[in-house]
Amino acid sequence: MKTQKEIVVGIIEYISRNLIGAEQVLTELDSHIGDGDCGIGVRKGFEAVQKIIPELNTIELADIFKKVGFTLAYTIGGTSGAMLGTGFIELGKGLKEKTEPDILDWVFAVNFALEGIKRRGGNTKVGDKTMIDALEPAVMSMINSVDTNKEINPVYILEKALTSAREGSENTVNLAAKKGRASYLGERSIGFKDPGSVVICIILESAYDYLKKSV
Amino acid sequence: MKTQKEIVVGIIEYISRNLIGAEQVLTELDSHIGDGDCGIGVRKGFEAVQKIIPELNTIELADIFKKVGFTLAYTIGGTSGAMLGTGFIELGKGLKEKTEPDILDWVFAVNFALEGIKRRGGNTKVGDKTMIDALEPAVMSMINSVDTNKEINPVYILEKALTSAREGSENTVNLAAKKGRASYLGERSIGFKDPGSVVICIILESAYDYLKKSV
Amino acid sequence: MKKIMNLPENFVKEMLKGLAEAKPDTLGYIPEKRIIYRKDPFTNKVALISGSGSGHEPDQAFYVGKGMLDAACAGPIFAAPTLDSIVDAARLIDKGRGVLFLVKNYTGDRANFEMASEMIEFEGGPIVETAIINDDVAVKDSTFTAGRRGVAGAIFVYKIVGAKSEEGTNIDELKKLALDVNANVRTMGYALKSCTHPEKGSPTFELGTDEIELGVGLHGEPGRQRIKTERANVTISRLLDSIVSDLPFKPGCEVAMMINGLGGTPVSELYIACSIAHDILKAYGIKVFKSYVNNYCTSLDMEGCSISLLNLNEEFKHLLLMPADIPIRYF
Amino acid sequence: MKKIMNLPENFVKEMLKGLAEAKPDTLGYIPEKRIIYRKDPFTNKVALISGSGSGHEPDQAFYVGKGMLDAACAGPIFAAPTLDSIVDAARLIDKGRGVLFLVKNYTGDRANFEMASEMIEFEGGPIVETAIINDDVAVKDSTFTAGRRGVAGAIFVYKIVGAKSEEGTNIDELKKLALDVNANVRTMGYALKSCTHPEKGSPTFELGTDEIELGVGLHGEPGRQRIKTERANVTISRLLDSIVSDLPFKPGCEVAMMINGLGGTPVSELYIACSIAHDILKAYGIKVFKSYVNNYCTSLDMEGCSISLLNLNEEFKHLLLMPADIPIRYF
Ligand SMILES: Nc1ncnc2c1ncn2[C@@H]1O[C@H](COP(=O)(O)OP(=O)(O)O)[C@@H](O)[C@H]1O
Ligand SMILES: Nc1ncnc2c1ncn2[C@@H]1O[C@H](COP(=O)(O)OP(=O)(O)O)[C@@H](O)[C@H]1O
Ligand SMILES: [Mg+2]
Ligand SMILES: [Mg+2]
Ligand SMILES: [Mg+2]
Ligand SMILES: [Mg+2]
Repeated sequence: MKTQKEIVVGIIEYISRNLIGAEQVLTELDSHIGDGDCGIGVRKGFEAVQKIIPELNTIELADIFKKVGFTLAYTIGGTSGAMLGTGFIELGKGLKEKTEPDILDWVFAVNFALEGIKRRGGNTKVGDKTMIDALEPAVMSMINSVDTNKEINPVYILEKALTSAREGSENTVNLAAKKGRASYLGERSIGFKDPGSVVICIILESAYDYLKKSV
Repeated sequence: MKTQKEIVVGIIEYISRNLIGAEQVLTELDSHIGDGDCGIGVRKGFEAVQKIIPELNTIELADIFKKVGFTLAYTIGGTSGAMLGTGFIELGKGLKEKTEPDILDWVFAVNFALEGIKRRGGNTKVGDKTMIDALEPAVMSMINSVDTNKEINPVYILEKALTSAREGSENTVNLAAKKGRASYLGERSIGFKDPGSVVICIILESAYDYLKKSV
Repeated sequence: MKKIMNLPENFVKEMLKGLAEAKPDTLGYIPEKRIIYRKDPFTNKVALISGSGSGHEPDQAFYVGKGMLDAACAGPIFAAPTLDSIVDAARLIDKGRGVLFLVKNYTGDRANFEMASEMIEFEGGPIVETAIINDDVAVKDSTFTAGRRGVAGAIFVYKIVGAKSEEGTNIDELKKLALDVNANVRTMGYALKSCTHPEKGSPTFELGTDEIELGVGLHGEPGRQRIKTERANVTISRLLDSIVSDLPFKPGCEVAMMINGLGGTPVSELYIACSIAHDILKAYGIKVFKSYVNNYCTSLDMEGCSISLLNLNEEFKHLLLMPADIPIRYF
Repeated sequence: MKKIMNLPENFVKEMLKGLAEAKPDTLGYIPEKRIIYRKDPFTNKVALISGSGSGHEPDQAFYVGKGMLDAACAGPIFAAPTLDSIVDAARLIDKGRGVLFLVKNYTGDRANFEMASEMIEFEGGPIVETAIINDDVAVKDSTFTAGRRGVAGAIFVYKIVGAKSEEGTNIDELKKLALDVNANVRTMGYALKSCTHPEKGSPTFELGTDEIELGVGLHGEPGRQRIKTERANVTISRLLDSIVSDLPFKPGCEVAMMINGLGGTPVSELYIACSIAHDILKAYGIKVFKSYVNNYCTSLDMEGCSISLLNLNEEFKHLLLMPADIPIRYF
């Protein structure tokens, strides 16, 4: 059986491959309500992550996330560079020094990442038409799974979280943006899906796919 | 019988009235191949001349022309201000101190004015599509009248000169401008009559009309 | 789209190279990080860094020099600079007295500067403080909740804080001064024609031949209102009314006025705006201490202008008049 | 046509009013004669006057100040100043050392300055000399016989002769110096988009969306050639080839380079041109002593740029670096 570190690096490889493949989709979404660079930036960021995969295998679990986060923030630029970078770094911080976190530790860390991004975005809220519209429902679903349902199977937890994220992402279509560059379009941003929310869905989907295969 | 000074002032009054009346014609011609200000400028200039008519009656013959010339140059601006101003000033200079010039003196002075304008324009030549295309044939005709034909009747001399000026002015239609603002249009200036050449025709016509009536 | 450029993706790199080559003695340039910095070995001074997306030139790489900024981080066109650019610039330019970030209020810019600060703190780098600039009154009545945008008023912040920093003032006082300038400056602009992003190739927004956009943003964001063209008298009045009532600027007060071209408007028209603004301010009883009329903070080739008023005190006046040895100049 | 203006016929008057109001301490303004002049009581100095049609701002009223011009006569847009404006300016500004007219080579400008000189001489006014500037290499092969036009190279003439005049140099030497600068400067430009005369209301010429005009004139006069758009690398090469081969500028020589915006082009693009020009001149073995990149001599809102090279000697270098206290500046 794989160690948690091996699984995490495997998930990061999946995420990288899938987000690089999504360049065109993201860029097209960002051209409607942003400046059309979301796909380019994300691709550049995860190409840089692919290059450090060997190094990731040699460091501590929490540092893997921090390292990925800084790499993204160094290479993407713009808003998504800061947001995704912050997310990974805070996730690393949220794991504290734990080398074998349990499911509650993981959900705590993911929630810590969510709070970090919201803070970084200037107190982003659900309904602002950003990646938070996908991420917050997903994290709420995870909390609900472990808290109320006492669910401990990560594949199930992720599957439900992914469903919530996708719903949240779809909902952004009907929203007028209140944060980020799309907010300058005001009402004219209605009718288009937020690209950052799609990034979140792809990240969760990649994690789910990988886990389903490996456990 | 009128003195030469009285006749000159009378002619200047005629010229002023007729050129002020030609504002629209001149402006329209200048809009085709220039910047459309020729009529405005010329009107302003001769309105100023009308104001100094009383003063003109009190000064020497040569100074009348100089005074008119400076007034034009002060008020018209642009190229025609300098050219017409120069023409009148040089005419005054060409009369030297003569108070009762004979017909040869007059033709000498008009030729002096022609040379002054050509010099001022940067050695303007016939064919450059400027007022010189009307003025030079007119002056040549005058020289020819007094020189070869020994004609001494100023009305006859002016009538022939006016015919030459009108022919020259008509000819500018088929020319590409080589001097002045219209030259920047190059070949595109072909097909339009030069406004400055029309000014020359109106000046000669006014002199002819006045003389015919008064002698 | 026609522009003086080679490949659109090299727009920013080639522009900064041109700047560095125009001022080889005074400016350093790190192409991979898009950093322009002061090369002279200044000491005993807090370092000032600004950064944002490119496309607002001369803001801000062209304000790097003694008496103004010490380094500038340029992002891609209209996109925040990357984290590493900011971190490297801070490390490079710090002289032991700390680094003050002067940041215009945009999500991406704030987020990247914030991360850079955390990262520098985490790694035990220089002391870092940040002052956020948000002078655009156009955003007030909108539903946007990213807050007021930072626009041309930022240049007054750079100038005043830059002059003060040369006196050896400490970082906390400089930050206070920056926020004080920001609190006293208000800006509003209008566009006659949209800008065209070189990589996009088509105008960011479309204005009819008889329309203007009031309160437009520096990236072509929509403004308060789209109206029919009118005499400049009327439009400049609208801008000044919004500005004056916002602070508010009171009769008898003294201001510095900036008439800022948005990139595609010639100085002749900016001076017409200047003439009109002088008349209007006189009617308000507001005294213009000094007028700044030029392209200070642009939006690529956008046509139009913004007006900024800075409510003055004696210190602001003194610092505005200090020399600034910046690369954007005539002689 | 959209412009920041009120009535088109008041364009020049309001612009000059704005200038005078922006610099009330240093500039005088005579509205009826469209004269801008230095108000400080300078002495023992030949006075320098330039003048031409308006629409080329900051040329030339915006160059009036210690170290550059002493007065400027503005004509209507694209039309020579009137005789009385020139005569009055000369009388007003003369300090007993004479007045040097610096005139760009256009029929109307030359004629009016020439008449003014004659008139002043006739009336026993100040000593007057004139230096004609004709730096535009584009006109060489054309059929126009008014001769080469005077364009942005004029600004180098004002700057160098202006600095020298502050040393108390006499009028003959200053005229010689002006002609010497003129003999060593060459300029060529290109347009991406025509200008629009405010009183005319429509573009002076029409360029296709994929066309540029090489060697365009400052009033929108046709240039050498209309060609398809291409990378700036190629176009800047064309300009520099024409310029370098014309003087000719020899390998090893040292130049001042001016990248001059034509009014509607943002500085970012001008600095891209600067970067390209540096590379090309390096290949020629020509050393750039100093780069001047900005809007120096424009054509209303025309898009495009011109490049001027000035072949330097030690005196030119020294005088270029002297300060000039002119109203067009940033701080
Ligand atoms: N305040 C914010 N909080 C969280 N995410 C945000 C915020 N503002 C924007 N985003 C996300 O950033 C995405 C755009 O990223 P990117 O294209 O890099 O931004 P930009 O080009 O505007 O700098 C948006 O789709 C949105 O999901
Ligand atoms: N070099 C020249 N010599 C003589 N006349 C000239 C010359 N250049 C232009 N003109 C005359 O000037 C007239 C235009 O006058 P005006 O409209 O005042 O000029 P602009 O507006 O170009 O300054 C032309 O019609 C032409 O006859
Ligand atoms: Mg984007
Ligand atoms: Mg005309
Ligand atoms: Mg972006
Ligand atoms: Mg004219």
